[in-house]
Amino acid sequence: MVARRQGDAAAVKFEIVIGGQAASLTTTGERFEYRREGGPAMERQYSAASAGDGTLSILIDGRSYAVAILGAGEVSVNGRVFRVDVFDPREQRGRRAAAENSGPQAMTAPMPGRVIRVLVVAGQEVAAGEGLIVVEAMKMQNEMKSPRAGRVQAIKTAAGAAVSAGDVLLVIE
Amino acid sequence: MVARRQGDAAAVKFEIVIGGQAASLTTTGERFEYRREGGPAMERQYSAASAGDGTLSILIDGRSYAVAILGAGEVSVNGRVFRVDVFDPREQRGRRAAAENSGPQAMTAPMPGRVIRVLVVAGQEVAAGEGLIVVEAMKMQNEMKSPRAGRVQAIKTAAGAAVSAGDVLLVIE
Amino acid sequence: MFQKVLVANRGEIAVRIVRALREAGVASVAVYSEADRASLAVLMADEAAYLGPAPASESYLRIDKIVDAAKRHGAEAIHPGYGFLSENADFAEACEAARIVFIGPPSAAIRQMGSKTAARKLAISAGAPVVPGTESAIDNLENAKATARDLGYPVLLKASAGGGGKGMRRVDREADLEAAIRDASSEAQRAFQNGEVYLEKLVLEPRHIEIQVLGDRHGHMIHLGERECSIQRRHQKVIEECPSPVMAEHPELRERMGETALRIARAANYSNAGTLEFLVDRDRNFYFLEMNTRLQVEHPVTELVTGLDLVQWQLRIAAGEPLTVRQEDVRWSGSAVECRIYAEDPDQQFLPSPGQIARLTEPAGPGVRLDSGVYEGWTVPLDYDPLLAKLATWAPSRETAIARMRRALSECMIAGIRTNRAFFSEIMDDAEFRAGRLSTAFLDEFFARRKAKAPDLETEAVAALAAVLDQRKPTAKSSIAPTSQWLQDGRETLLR
Amino acid sequence: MFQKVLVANRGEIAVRIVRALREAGVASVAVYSEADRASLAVLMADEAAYLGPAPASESYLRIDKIVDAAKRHGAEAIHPGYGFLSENADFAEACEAARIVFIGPPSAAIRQMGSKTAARKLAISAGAPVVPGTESAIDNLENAKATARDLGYPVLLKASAGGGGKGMRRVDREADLEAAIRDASSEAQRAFQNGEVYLEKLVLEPRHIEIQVLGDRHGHMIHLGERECSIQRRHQKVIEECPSPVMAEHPELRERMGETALRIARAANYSNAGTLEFLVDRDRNFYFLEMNTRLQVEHPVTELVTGLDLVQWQLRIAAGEPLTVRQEDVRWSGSAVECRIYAEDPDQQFLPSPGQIARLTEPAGPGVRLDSGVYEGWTVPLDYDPLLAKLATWAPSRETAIARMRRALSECMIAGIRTNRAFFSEIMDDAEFRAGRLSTAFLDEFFARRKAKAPDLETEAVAALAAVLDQRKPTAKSSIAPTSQWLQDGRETLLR
Repeated sequence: MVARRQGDAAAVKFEIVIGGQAASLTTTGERFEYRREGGPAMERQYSAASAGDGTLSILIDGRSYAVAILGAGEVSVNGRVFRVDVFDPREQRGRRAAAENSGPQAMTAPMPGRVIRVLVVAGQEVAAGEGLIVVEAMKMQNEMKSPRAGRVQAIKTAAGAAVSAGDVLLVIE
Repeated sequence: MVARRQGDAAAVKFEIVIGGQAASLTTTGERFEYRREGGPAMERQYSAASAGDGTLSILIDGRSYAVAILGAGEVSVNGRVFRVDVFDPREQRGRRAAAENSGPQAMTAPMPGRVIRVLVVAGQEVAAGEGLIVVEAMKMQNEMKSPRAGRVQAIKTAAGAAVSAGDVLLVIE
Repeated sequence: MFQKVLVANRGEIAVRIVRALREAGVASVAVYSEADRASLAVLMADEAAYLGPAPASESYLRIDKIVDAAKRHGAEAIHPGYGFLSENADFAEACEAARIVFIGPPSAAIRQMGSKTAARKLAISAGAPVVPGTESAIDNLENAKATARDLGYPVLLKASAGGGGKGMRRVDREADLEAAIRDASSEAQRAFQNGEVYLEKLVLEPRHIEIQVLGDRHGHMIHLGERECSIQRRHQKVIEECPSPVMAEHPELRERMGETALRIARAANYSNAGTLEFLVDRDRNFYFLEMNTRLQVEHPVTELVTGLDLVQWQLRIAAGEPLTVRQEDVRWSGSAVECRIYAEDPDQQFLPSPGQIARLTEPAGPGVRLDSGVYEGWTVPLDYDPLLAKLATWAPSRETAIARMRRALSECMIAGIRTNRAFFSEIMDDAEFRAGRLSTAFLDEFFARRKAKAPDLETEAVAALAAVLDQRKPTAKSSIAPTSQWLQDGRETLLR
Repeated sequence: MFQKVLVANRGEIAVRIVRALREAGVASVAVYSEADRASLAVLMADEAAYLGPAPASESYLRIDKIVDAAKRHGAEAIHPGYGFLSENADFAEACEAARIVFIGPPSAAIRQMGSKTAARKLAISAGAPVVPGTESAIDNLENAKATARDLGYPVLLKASAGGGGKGMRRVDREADLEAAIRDASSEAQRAFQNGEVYLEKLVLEPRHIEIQVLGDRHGHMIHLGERECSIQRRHQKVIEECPSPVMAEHPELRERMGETALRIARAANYSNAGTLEFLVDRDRNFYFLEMNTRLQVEHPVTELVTGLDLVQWQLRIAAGEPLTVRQEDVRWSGSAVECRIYAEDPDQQFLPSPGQIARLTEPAGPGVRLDSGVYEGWTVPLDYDPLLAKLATWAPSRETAIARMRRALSECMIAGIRTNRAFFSEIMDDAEFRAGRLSTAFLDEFFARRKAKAPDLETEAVAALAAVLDQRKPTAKSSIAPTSQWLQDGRETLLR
């Protein structure tokens, strides 16, 4: 415990995007200060204990929070799931990128599956909401639509291909 | 699968002590031959697949075995627990040691707990079954007794000490 | 009783049946595709037989391979579970031909009930009320228009070989009829290799209530009451209950529907376990829809309330034993609710979410029953439907069963893939659900009134803190980019 | 109902109560010692309060700290669970003094039943049969010898403040009496800080059967029937059932024992949940032993068979609500069995086996109820009793409940520490157990006739193969050297 306090004694500030909202968290020993961008600061004393692989028990003023680290930037607190991206103070760029979105846009597969059909060709102009690619998984077909008007810069997959979640399927510019 | 077969293709023989019994197992690709010391050989084709951390599904002629590696040389097969020590062909010594037991004998704590009383002193002659040390855990006191007549060569613990399973508490010669 | 039985299915229902066989002292043979080599069913069964590659068409739908596996392993009977070949009369006949007992109804009953139009005719002949409509498939547009006019719009197009809402279309005006028939027919063709569709009057905001029947091979049949299955998403059941809230207020309805169900089942010379589906309108008129000639996914709520083990009775009945339970012995005690835990993402229009289960915490404790087909470390294949587990709770009253479900859901944690767990917690808190005001329109209305509760600031802060404390840890593989830029329309997800 | 309740306990029972509070919509406050900072109860509760260092004397037995925590957290009531302070009248009074509701009987009833001799006197005054013996503590040897002679050997020495068999001795001849009194008294002194012992006639091969009672604060009390608790090791219950096999054959016995239990409880002005323990001899004569003025470890079997939630009723009764269940409403349906999963090694005279649970697979599915206080990765402390979880099964008949327990045990896997799981599988297969021929001598006789079944060669070969395939993996920490050279005598394990 003592060692831990010493280890964390210096105040460290983290920039965060939580559920799409920018926020910041500053930890000092077993205290932390949390602030939503533009919001008031909340300061708390806490105690954290490991409760098995990827699970934490966090106590704040006697209130008990069971925390599960779900991976891929997801955290569950008392059964409620949050998407949290933590950025090192240094790399502000990363954070803004997560907040905004502009320029050529990579269309990633939202789920693992198989590409059933590609509905556009490279160079084609597409309208917002226009169908681009059909991916199938678990007996369910899903049509991926364009988030905005633009032009298909490149197609990175083909009908019949197996894809993982996050694979870039095509790029809109 | 193919890679796996190649990896195991050469026959490798392992000396084993299972439930105190000496045996040997020879694996060649996805075949194995098992033989209890002095017993007949049993040869089988098998298929093994990982079923999560420390768990295996092994199929032999369509018979399904759910195997859990419990750690500390313990293996559970369809809910039945076996103690298995595997020895590299080279270190025959280790195996014999596990099979026999002679010479000075280290008395290890059979459970984690606290030493309540030490009933003997170094140099003292003890009879087989004579009480040596009392360890307590989970509201239960347990008196450790001497496996054979002999002399207490050394005492490695003291009343009040916390011990882990396997800690050497004293040596009988 | 049998010595050995093969389970011709996968996932949670294969596990359910393997458990029943173990309890009955019968050896079990699981089957598996390449994707299921290390499935929970394979781990738990006494024996396991390989069928083929992952696609169901090459494994779980291959009658020849399954019958062959049963012969090879010396299984005297086959339990088909639900889905796959469970309602395939050819499969039942192939078993009979191979002198293997098919644990289900006679193949003739399967065949008759397999065609919705034939089932309608049978129900009518048995004096059961059906939704007004045609008994026969649409042959030409003009007749269809005439029929629709007689029924009065809105009408519903349904696939004769249908199920799961595929080939189903609501039509509000004659102008839309032709296109709807074309779409429905082609969808039905894709789904069932049979494009036949027919017309029904659309019953507005009905409850979907089904009656469980159980009959032996000696002419004795009983009903085990109803299951309320109104909560559906795209015609897929999501939450089921027993008893139905409407029965609590109107117990005589259970008697009337039970009697009707038995009349229809007897007319089909039915035996073993079966379920008759009905629509119930606001005035508690009920209309026979179709019969499922197999064990239902949602059978646990009936087991929890009646104390009868449906799978055990399926085995005994198939072994020729008499059903020793009389109608008057059946008691409905307390209340049970079931949630179907799917590998899907409620925050992204319920997109499928296959992949590896990085961590799993299962709920337990009083009144909780979990029927799961997965384990920690298991990779959920993308080749099959997304049902991971069924979580059911029982309590003396519906209110406490719901409270217990909320509690159980709060204990359930699945990491690595997305599931609809949290979505169920929202429904358990919904005033309309708690009041038992249910209809097949429930979920659409729920989505409309649903507003995500904002987390209190401290909980959010703890999430941020935990993420910071965890920085070092690696992240799971198969999860979905949060700020995924796709625009999706839930209603579009099943392509037309 | 209360807004917030503190749970003054740990392990599985604390989890059980936290679950009940969540279902009741009541906020829960867990308490913890240093060893329990990350316990399952702390994880699941809404709030948690630190008590002190690991030893119970500095944490879970500290009345002052617990009452203080309840005040600090604004809890209106305290549930004591079982063990620790649950039967401590001073604790109940301290709660009353602090205007905190003690969820249990009035302190006066606790005090009266806390002394076995006082309880005997009360039972006799209520016209209940008791085991022949002295009502008062032994003051001198000569009187003791005279009493023993009157009773006739063998006799039993018991501690007035006793429990769990501590301070208990069987005496077969007068020559052994003096030494036995000395041993029993000093053991009682160590265990209860009270050396008083008394004499009873020893009932040979009795069944240990207890009756559950439940009463509100308005004078209404009912009994919920019996629990068969004959299977004990060193006076610690290991397996419990409801109904008792003897009741199945002789239903009138339940009525008679229930009536007697109610007479005694009423004589003590009892309220809330309580249990009256009886010995039943071969001729089905029953003798009152003692009353446990708290929730029993084994309460789940009663809940499974009656459908009543004892903890929920404890809460309602403590909140002053009337018990709305009439005696004639109580139905006993089906059969339930419970196994107590302990962290102990059946292959080494049941030595305790604390340490980290490296991996955990919990049984589930139909008819299975698991009340656990542990999770994968949890380190079982060596400071408290070794109960990890209670595994209970329900089925329509005792035979099927036992078959279901065998199935559930086969699914249960705990790695890193030793447990008695496999031992239970052996008992479930035991012909005497299956026949329901039970007595408190059951386990001794079982150990005598027990012969380990040799594994078939292929299973053994698979174990060898798996160990070879696993060679690379690390080994768990807290497990026990296999060829441990200690000679141990089970009966000696509790030192005298």
